[in-house]
Amino acid sequence: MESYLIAIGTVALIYALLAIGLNLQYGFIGMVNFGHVAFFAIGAYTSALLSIEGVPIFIGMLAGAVLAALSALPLSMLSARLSDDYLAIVTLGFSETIRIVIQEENWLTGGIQGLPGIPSLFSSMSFGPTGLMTLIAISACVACVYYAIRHLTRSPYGRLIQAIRDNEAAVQSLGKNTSWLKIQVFMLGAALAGIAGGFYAHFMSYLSAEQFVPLVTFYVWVAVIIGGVGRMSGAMIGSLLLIAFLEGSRFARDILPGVAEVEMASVRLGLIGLALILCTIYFPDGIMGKKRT
Amino acid sequence: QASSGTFRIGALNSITGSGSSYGVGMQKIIIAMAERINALGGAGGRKLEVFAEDDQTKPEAGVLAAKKLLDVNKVGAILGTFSSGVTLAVMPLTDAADAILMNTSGAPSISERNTKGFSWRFEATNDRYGRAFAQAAKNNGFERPATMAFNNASGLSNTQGFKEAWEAAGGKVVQSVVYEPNRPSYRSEVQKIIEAKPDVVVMGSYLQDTTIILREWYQSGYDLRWIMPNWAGNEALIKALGKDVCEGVLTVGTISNEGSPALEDFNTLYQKLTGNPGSTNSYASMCYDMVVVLALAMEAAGPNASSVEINAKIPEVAGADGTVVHSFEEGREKLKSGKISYQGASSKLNFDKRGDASPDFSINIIKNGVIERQSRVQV
Amino acid sequence: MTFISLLNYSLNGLVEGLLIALPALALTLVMGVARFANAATGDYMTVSAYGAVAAQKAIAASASAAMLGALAIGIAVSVLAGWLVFRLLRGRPFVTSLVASIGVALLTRSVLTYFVGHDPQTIEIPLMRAWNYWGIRILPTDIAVAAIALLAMALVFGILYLTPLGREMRAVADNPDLARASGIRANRVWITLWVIVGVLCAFGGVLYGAKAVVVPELGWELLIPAFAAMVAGGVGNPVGAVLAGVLLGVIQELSVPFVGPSYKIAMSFLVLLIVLLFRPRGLFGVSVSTR
Amino acid sequence: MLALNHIHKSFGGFHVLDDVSIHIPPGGLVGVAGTNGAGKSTMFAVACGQIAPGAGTVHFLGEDITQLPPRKRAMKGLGRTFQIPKEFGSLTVLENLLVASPRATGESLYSVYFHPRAIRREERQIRERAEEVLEFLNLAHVAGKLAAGLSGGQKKLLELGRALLLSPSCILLDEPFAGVNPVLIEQLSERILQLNKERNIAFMIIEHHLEALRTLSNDLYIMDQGRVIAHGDPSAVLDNPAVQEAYMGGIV
Amino acid sequence: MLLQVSSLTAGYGGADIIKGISIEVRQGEIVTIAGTNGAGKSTLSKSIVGLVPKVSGSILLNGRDLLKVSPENRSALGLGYVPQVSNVFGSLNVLDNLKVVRNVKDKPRKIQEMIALFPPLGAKLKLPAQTLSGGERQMLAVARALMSDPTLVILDEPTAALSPSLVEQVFRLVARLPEQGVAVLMVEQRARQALSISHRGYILDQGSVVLSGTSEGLLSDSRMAQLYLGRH
Ligand SMILES: Nc1ncnc2c1ncn2[C@@H]1O[C@H](COP(=O)(O)OP(=O)(O)OP(=O)(O)O)[C@@H](O)[C@H]1O
Ligand SMILES: Nc1ncnc2c1ncn2[C@@H]1O[C@H](COP(=O)(O)OP(=O)(O)OP(=O)(O)O)[C@@H](O)[C@H]1O
Ligand SMILES: [Mg+2]
Ligand SMILES: [Mg+2]
Repeated sequence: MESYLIAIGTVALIYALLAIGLNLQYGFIGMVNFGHVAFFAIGAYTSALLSIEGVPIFIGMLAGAVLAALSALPLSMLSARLSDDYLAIVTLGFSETIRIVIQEENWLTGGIQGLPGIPSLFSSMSFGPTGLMTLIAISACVACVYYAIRHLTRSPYGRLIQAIRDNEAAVQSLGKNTSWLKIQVFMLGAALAGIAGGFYAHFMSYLSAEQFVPLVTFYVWVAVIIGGVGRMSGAMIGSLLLIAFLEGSRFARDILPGVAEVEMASVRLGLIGLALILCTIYFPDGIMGKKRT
Repeated sequence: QASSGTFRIGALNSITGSGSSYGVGMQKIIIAMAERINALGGAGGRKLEVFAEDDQTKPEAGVLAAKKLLDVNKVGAILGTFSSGVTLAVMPLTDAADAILMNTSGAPSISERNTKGFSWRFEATNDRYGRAFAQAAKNNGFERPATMAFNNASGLSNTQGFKEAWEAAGGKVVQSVVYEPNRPSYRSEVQKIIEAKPDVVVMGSYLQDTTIILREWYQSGYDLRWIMPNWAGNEALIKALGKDVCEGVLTVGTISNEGSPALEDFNTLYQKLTGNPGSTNSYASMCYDMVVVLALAMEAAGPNASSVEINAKIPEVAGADGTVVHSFEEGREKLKSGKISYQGASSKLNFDKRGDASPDFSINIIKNGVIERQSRVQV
Repeated sequence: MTFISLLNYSLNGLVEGLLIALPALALTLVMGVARFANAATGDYMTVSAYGAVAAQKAIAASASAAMLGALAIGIAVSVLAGWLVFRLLRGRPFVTSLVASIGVALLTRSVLTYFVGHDPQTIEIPLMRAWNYWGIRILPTDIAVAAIALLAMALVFGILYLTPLGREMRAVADNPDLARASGIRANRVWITLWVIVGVLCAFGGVLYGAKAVVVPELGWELLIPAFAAMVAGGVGNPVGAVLAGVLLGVIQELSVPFVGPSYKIAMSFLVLLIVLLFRPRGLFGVSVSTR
Repeated sequence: MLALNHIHKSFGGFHVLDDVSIHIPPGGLVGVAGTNGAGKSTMFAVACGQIAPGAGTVHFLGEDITQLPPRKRAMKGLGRTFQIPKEFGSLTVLENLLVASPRATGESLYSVYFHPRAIRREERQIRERAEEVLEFLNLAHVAGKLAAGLSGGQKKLLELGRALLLSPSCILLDEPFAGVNPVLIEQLSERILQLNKERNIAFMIIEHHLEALRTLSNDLYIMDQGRVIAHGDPSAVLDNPAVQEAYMGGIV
Repeated sequence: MLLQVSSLTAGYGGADIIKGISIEVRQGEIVTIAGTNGAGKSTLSKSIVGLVPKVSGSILLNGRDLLKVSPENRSALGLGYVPQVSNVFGSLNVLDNLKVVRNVKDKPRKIQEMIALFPPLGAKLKLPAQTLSGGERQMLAVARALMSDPTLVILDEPTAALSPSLVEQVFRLVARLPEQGVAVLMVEQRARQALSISHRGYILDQGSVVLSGTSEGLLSDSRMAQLYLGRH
């Protein structure tokens, strides 16, 4: 049981990292990123490939974050020209393209066969269970990121990016470089997704293109929105709830004895759907509520 | 790990996602077979308790489900992983937990990674499929084959295996198209194939996409023959498309162990559980065998054996040598007097050193809506 | 690569584009009136397709039976979800309703698979050989598909731009409060919207199901291309959605001989990107002035 | 200081600006009035870069800024308000003003983490100024309220407040007094005059309040149908019969 | 009594914005509401139309309790409304903005009438309303409210952003409305001008009526003028 909980906790924290990044992009500066999974994938594959080549995992993960951020650069430059829905589709397209590239470019990514045998964090250490150590490492990372980003959002910088979300033209006419700020924030969010990808790769030990479908992006959105847009704690709570739902519904069978095993998959899906609907209806501002009134 | 009265097993199947058309039947069979073993008094003095999970045909979901099965439900064996991605991702977990993993995946790399010997593959590897395809093409006198593959590990390696075998024999493949899943139409893909003027197309495909592709092709009016795996070219395909479209389609499959009582038994059971003939889901027959093999190994290992001990007995109950048996009851009897060789519904099994079953293949042809055996090959 | 074969590829693209245009139209209408991207659109199509299968089994294996079944189910599900869920979310931010619509999508699919399972089903249509004109292959069924798709779209345009109800829909979309103060009954407008969405999805579901096979993920997979068409055409612009759907379809299929079927999806996004670079508000979007 | 030279702009064949030339001398107070739809707001948008002119040039401080984006113009000291207020709805009223304040360090990612003390110091100063402006605009009692929940008039005041904080050398005000209580208008006018005198800030003000224009401007342009139809000393211009005919419908 | 609002309390979820206001409008009367910014004038008018989430007290129109009538049905009871902000359907063209109004008897004639009233609109019938200038929007909004021949029209700052000649025109138009059987409740910052054509007026401050009476009375109260009306 413990190691299952550890696994779920790890996945939840990976999603928390993703959600913090997306929340920064959407909740604070208002950029609609529907391709978050692309940066996740870039981080995952970079770190995995480097570590397979023998590069220390820590460096690999860092490289993954940097590469994810760099790949976000051209997209965010575009976003100076595009508004919400349009940026949404461009990022979505980007993530699908990345997925297809991963799938097609055998020589690099193992293509459709996937990339097995990725070393896990701390696998070379002789003490302590790997799973627990991974959980501790990612917890520490999430805590650092959480406080660093919270500090940012509470600074004048954070105020400014929220003003951009409310009305970009007005901020421009105040003489602020909104495009540059958007680029910064977008890259920062992508870097966080890249780090999440690194943790994911070493946790799963196997990567394939089918793990990076748009559904992952949707899940992160769900986490952000259920938790509360523009709230730091919202991203955290949202991810924990999301994973609790996705995984917790596995146990629904124990309370629903009359349901056949194959019908259970349907019931699970339905429970998740129902939860999403009820959450959005009854918690208009997310579980964590509004920031202020 | 296993409490004395029961042995816990996980049925990890693709209930949703692209494998769902097989996974549902596979899971039903596992559950039904476990019940049957229990009704017979259990195996090795223990009842089987099944925990069913859905891997959504996705590695990530598969890993989480497997972790739940291993850590929460404390299962000693996971049965029925289907997609190679899931099997490859779950394997390190079962290895770490000393749990048995029985799969129906085709990727050759599974054998290489099976270092601890806990993984058992009931399906032929993809490259063997490819060789069987090549045999079918040669037997029927085709000269200009083209390939079409569903873009996943299984689809690609099947056609890749074909290509290698065909070219090794000096032939040439005139066109290779890889197509994406879940498209409304594959007309452009079919057109690309047709423009190369092949006489036969070798498919690495599933039922769903094959239905669409054959319909597109038929309507185009171009004269062409097809070779495809039997999980795509089966009764369901004929039902969906009608016999005109399917006329002359060649299908290749591992030989279910026909004539064997196990297969007959499976067919009746499957028909009863799902309403469809057993031949529409050869993976389900593999799952049928998984439960029997596991139960026999438990029987052989004796009461309260650990999963490691049970695992060690698998070659002794389903290896190449020993008294041939066709069912759990029979096996349980014969075990008392030495080694047995369970010959299953899906194949004779006869696991090799790397844990792979090596079934024979049959080449079939669809004539007037009926699937007929053309020949039987060993590759 | 001959001209004829390019023409054939374009024809394939045209038909695929028209199929995408139906859900794209439904998406863009909801986007225009209710201001969110309805992720359940695809699943409305899926249940409609199953409705068609059921009707064929229950009534007769004819096209009209299929259509009838699809319409009944499609409209029912769309209106029900609109009334029970989206009505309560009016005025909420774009993404909140989007998440709720993902919930609706999952719930719909779960109820569906609970009762009908995961096996692929087929909608029975007579198979016909293609007409061949100098190597240009035209499928009679494709002509039917195109005709029905165009008919459905014409219907929507008629309602939207030629009837008072359409005007009211656009008014509610624009400014709900002012609409209420002008005596426009929002509920009526909303139900109309969901009926139209249901009709479009029903048509889409049947045509798609007849061309491909009916599986629980049928519509969900169409969501992204439909979304792309909606955006490329200029969000909330029905004409744009249809034209962009067709354009993307044609480009996608035309790129098959050059980049292969895998990268063709990426190709259509590339084109989308180029469109948006030169027309940041989509092909037919209008820009709003700054005052 | 700010000069628009022979600006043309049309939307789909409809001439909104037709050879408009307007000049603001340093420290000047220029009023702009004119019929509704004459193109006044469009002229502002051209001056500040939100809309590119069809023809003509914009010069600021002797430099051609026609091609510069809005942000760069603002950085050079050209501030504006919008006719329809563009408040930052999810920020409080006070924060709206804090965002508007020009600052050195607080908006750089680097210094957020590495110069927290400098930011705090800067923040204190800015806040003082912002609170003073709020007091003056009668908004102090709603300082902590989200700007989205302000009344129409309050939003206009907030818009003005942001421009006042900018400390630019030239501010363009688009109907700052529309919907503002008359008593407040008088106070605001005084403040603008004071800023103009003490800090030598140049103003261009679009207004329909003729009394306000009389007191506020020393140079008045009247626009009609995309053209400047009169220009000069406010009283003289307003007494011009052509202006009265076009703009005031014969009444004063 | 045409409109009778008694001890109305209203707000947006937080603290009450309007605290127990009572006002009335008689048949054929023009009533002006003036007051400082943020006093609650718009909130009062929105409550009557039904666009404020939290309302208590009573609002009677021709004796019918409006709080029991949904907002969309209030226009059928003879209520017209011009909001202070976003007062047109920006994405609809000018003509559709007029056509979309419900409860209009003879639409084509009424539209002709409105165009005659506001000639600048006539030239822009096919343009989306969001491209109109501030003043043109204001005209369109008033025209839209008058389409349904209301018995009471509520105008929230109808002359803000209008040029002097149009201000004059609007006031003249308003002054004539009672002859056509339309009573007017008007929020105005140009309070002196507004009161000069009104019968009565109310002055609001911080959610309460601080002064009310006939126009003449209010205009001659010099202290109030100092505080609320300004010099002009
Ligand atoms: N994008 C556009 N397309 C078409 N016409 C436009 C567009 N933007 C503005 N116009 C037209 O340009 C004219 C001038 O508008 P502008 O807002 O500059 O007027 P204004 O002088 O500020 O009027 P007001 O005093 O009423 O605010 C208006 O008639 C308007 O209809
Ligand atoms: N949507 C809203 N949510 C929360 N508070 C609001 C909202 N709208 C207005 N308020 C608050 O209610 C008070 C009264 O606003 P209202 O709009 O009624 O003022 P007003 O008298 O019309 O002012 P003005 O003359 O500036 O238009 C203000 O303090 C304002 O901040
Ligand atoms: Mg203007
Ligand atoms: Mg107001």
